[in-house]
Amino acid sequence: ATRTIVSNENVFVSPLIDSIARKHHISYEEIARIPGTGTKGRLRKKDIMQYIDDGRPF
Amino acid sequence: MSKYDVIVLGSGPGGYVTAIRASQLGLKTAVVEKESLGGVCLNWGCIPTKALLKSAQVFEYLNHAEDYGLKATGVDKDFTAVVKRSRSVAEGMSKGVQFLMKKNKIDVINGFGKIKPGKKIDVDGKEYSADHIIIATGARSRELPNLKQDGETVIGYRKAMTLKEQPKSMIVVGSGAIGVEFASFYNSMGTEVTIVEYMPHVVPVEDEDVSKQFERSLKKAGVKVMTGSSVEKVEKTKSGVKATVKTKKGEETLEADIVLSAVGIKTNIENIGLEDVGIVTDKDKIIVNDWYQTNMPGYYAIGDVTPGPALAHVASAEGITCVEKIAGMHAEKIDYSNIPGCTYASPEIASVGMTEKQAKEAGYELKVGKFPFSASGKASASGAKDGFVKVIFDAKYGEWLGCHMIGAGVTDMIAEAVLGRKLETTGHEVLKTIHPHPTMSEAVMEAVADAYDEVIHL
Amino acid sequence: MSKYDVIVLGSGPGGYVTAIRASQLGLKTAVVEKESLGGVCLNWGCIPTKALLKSAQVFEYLNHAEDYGLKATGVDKDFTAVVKRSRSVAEGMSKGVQFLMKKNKIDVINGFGKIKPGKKIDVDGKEYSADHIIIATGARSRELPNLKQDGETVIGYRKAMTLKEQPKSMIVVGSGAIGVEFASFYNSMGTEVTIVEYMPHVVPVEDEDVSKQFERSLKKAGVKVMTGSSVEKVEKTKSGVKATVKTKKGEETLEADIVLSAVGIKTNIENIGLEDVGIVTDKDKIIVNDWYQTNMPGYYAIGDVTPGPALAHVASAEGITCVEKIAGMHAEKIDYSNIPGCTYASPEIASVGMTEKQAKEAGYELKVGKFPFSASGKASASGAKDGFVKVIFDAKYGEWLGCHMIGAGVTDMIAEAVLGRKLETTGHEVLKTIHPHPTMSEAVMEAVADAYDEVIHL
Ligand SMILES: Cc1cc2nc3c(=O)[nH]c(=O)nc-3n(C[C@H](O)[C@H](O)[C@H](O)COP(=O)(O)OP(=O)(O)OC[C@H]3O[C@@H](n4cnc5c(N)ncnc54)[C@H](O)[C@@H]3O)c2cc1C
Ligand SMILES: Cc1cc2nc3c(=O)[nH]c(=O)nc-3n(C[C@H](O)[C@H](O)[C@H](O)COP(=O)(O)OP(=O)(O)OC[C@H]3O[C@@H](n4cnc5c(N)ncnc54)[C@H](O)[C@@H]3O)c2cc1C
Repeated sequence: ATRTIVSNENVFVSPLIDSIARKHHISYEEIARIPGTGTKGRLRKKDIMQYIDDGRPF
Repeated sequence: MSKYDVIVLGSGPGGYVTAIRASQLGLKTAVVEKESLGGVCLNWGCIPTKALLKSAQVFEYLNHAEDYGLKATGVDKDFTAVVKRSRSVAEGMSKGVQFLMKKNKIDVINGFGKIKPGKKIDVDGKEYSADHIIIATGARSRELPNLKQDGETVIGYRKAMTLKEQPKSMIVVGSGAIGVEFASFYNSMGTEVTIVEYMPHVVPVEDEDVSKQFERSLKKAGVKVMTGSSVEKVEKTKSGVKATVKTKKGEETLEADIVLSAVGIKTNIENIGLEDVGIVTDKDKIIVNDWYQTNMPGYYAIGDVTPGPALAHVASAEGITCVEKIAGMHAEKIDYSNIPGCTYASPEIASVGMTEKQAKEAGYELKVGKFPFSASGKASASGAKDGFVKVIFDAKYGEWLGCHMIGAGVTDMIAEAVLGRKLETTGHEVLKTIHPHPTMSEAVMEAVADAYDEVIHL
Repeated sequence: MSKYDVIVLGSGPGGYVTAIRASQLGLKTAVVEKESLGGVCLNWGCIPTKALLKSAQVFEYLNHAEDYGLKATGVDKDFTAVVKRSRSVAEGMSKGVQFLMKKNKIDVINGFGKIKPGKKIDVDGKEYSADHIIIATGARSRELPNLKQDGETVIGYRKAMTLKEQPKSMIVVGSGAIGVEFASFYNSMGTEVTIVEYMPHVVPVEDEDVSKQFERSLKKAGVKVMTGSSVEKVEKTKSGVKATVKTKKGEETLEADIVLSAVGIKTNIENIGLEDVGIVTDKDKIIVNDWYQTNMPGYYAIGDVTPGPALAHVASAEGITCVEKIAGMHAEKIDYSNIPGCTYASPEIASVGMTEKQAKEAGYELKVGKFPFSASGKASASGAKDGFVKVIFDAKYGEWLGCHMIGAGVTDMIAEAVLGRKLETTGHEVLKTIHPHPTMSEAVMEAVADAYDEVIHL
């Protein structure tokens, strides 16, 4: 599936995502750009891992 | 011909919950059931077994009254009364579902339902139609060819919870949740119980530490455990049965009054019209997508009849998800990696997520913590020091990969781990969540602390 | 003169836990204690009372054996043995702390400690110094002027858990956790118990629904409850006491064997050198900041001796936070709005966050949900249908403002709510967290569903 670049307005940073982001030096601004697949578009672990695996495209 | 928005075939915890949620969402709903409302769970599964196990627990207390500074002389069980209590609890629950059906204005159609093309259901000759047909016909006890259930010497779970007389000795084949719950119950009641398990450990889906601890507890309680073994043959004798068991060391013969076969389930997919409609099944299960749609539009399936863990809470959650999607809600897919499993034997077992072995095999580097109840103040005060909480974290990001508990009351404690994992916690938050003292639940916090070398009471 | 990094004054759940954490963090640590290790909690509080209450619970089972299909004749309690068991559990725990002190290489200094200027402590004439002195001297039973404890007819909690003979009748003054736990214990043992509570409801800190349900349960169990009442005067009689109680309707006289005063605590701040050092106290408490520093650098205070809820888990958490900060860790401030409180009476009570009244007063618009255990399958199977789970959400943002539980085993269930709130969940996640069936914990999910009009089993 193609991933559209949208700003994730409902950015919910779970402790786990926070931990992953820190390890990879991903800023909150960058986090906010990752599309979330959780409830109401919230970011889940798999979303940020996918984003990292994709080479942080945006 | 009556027309519904939704017809649910089967009224187990899958079916009746689905029907209630559908009705809440404004859908005109009917449920078809050939037996008592509530399915296996309420009538022959979750509920009546827990009632039996409660009697067993109380019986243990009676037998150990002195440990608590108390006295009781003529302690005995009335097996018939224990069974009767269990049946009356089950009946009460089934009546409760009846009430819920009425309250939610759901039509209950009694009889054997068979789905037909064109989104119709035939119930004993009468036809009903719906926009959405949800199959929730569940499952029954699986029969092995060399362990045919005759209802007398080789029995399944239904018979095992309604025996007229308590057997003096029993062979339980299979040590999954159902097998060990019955083994635990009958052992507490004074039956001589032998468990025969094919796998190298009892409760083989659990973390190995849990399996080992559980086996120790079973043996301490007097249950004979044969792992890596299988029943080859069962013969009737004058007084009961003779079972030929293949063990690692060769063949062994066991004699007992009765054999309980608890080797898994077989889905109810026969004669319900799947072939007529053209619904695809595989390995005894109806194949569905994330929203429980079968390959045929308008036909859905949930619960034991589909792949995934055969558990009541899964059946209910699947049904809710299925109708929320049908109703056009922003439904949420079920995360099958976060389903708790519980065994209500003595001691209880509860777990969620990966076992240590699974996590290692998945390539994670781990932080593992364990806190035994022997170090818990509440457990000491309660005289329930057996067991532990084990937690497994990914060392890299701190993800809570798995939580495994064995001990008194743990089936009510696992929810914390399930919610924590749902909210993508790391160990840190659990550790800094102030757990009340003195409780068994402190063991969760301490186990996490142990994983991070911060444990206090070890 | 021995020099330490940290000296902790008092070895309760505040002090000894602080010492262990300090030692883990590489600090050379000593703890000063004038009595048994473990403080009130292990010796005279949390643990021995829970042991007594466990005996009471088992006694209830013995008395209701028939409800479970069981038989027991000659059911009786051996009051002395019940007390003895409680004492031996407490002693075991205290020994456990001794072991932990050794294991963590913490010096235990026996004696009465008095802090001195220059970060010194005098213990019965010997002086010790440290870079950091942490005061954790705890509290004792509070005495009211008209309810002087003579240890015979008017007693405090220590005496109440070590009585040589079981009183036939008892007046319990105060219905906080301690009061009702003793009331529940003695009532189960067969003592005629009357509770006198000044506030309009028993367990007055709890949500009103919980208080009312608890009062109903107490009365059903045979406890006499006088709310809105206060003991004016207690006179010795030949056989016991005569208490004059002021009620809403006027004065009443009660006769009983004994009076238990459970009207709160008084901190141990006398004669420990606070004035010499110049440490500020207010309303009987040592004043500290978020990191438990007193006004004097190098002097800290934690636990019952400081403001905030007088609970063991709070004392421990404060101590850990205090030394983590001292050790230069990135410590986390305690969120006092997320502290669970538990009462281990029959039925149990557990709660966290705001009551409905508090939430309304704080100006929130609410979504309130409630699920009674009478509708829970597990509760039916266990014969424990009393009680409920109540949840309170902010209607606007969905914040979980409070959770209040009453019923069997709820003290082990509240952790889910505490962790959920810590992780700032909304109701939605709790609702979509698949709780295992059949458990009491399902009631949490169902209560949340009720708040959002999605409840299934009501
Ligand atoms: C002894 C035992 C103990 C268990 N304990 C637990 C436990 O503690 N926790 C847990 O989570 N799970 C437990 N389970 C499993 C649990 O019972 C099942 O997972 C659950 O019942 C599955 O629900 P379901 O709605 O899919 O199907 P079922 O409960 O099997 O319900 C199916 C219903 O459909 C009806 N039906 C089938 N075909 C037709 C037809 N053609 N027409 C009309 N009606 C039809 C059946 O009569 C039945 O009522 C236990 C199972 C057993 C056997
Ligand atoms: C009957 C009862 C039941 C309770 N049940 C619970 C419960 O279930 N859950 C819960 O969370 N809380 C419970 N509590 C409250 C709990 O016991 C206290 O909150 C807790 O013990 C406070 O810990 P602490 O370390 O601050 O003080 P303490 O436990 O009071 O310990 C202080 C220690 O300091 C020592 N000390 C004092 N002064 C000196 C000195 N000058 N020199 C040397 N040593 C000194 C004392 O001897 C004592 O050992 C209960 C209390 C009571 C009375």
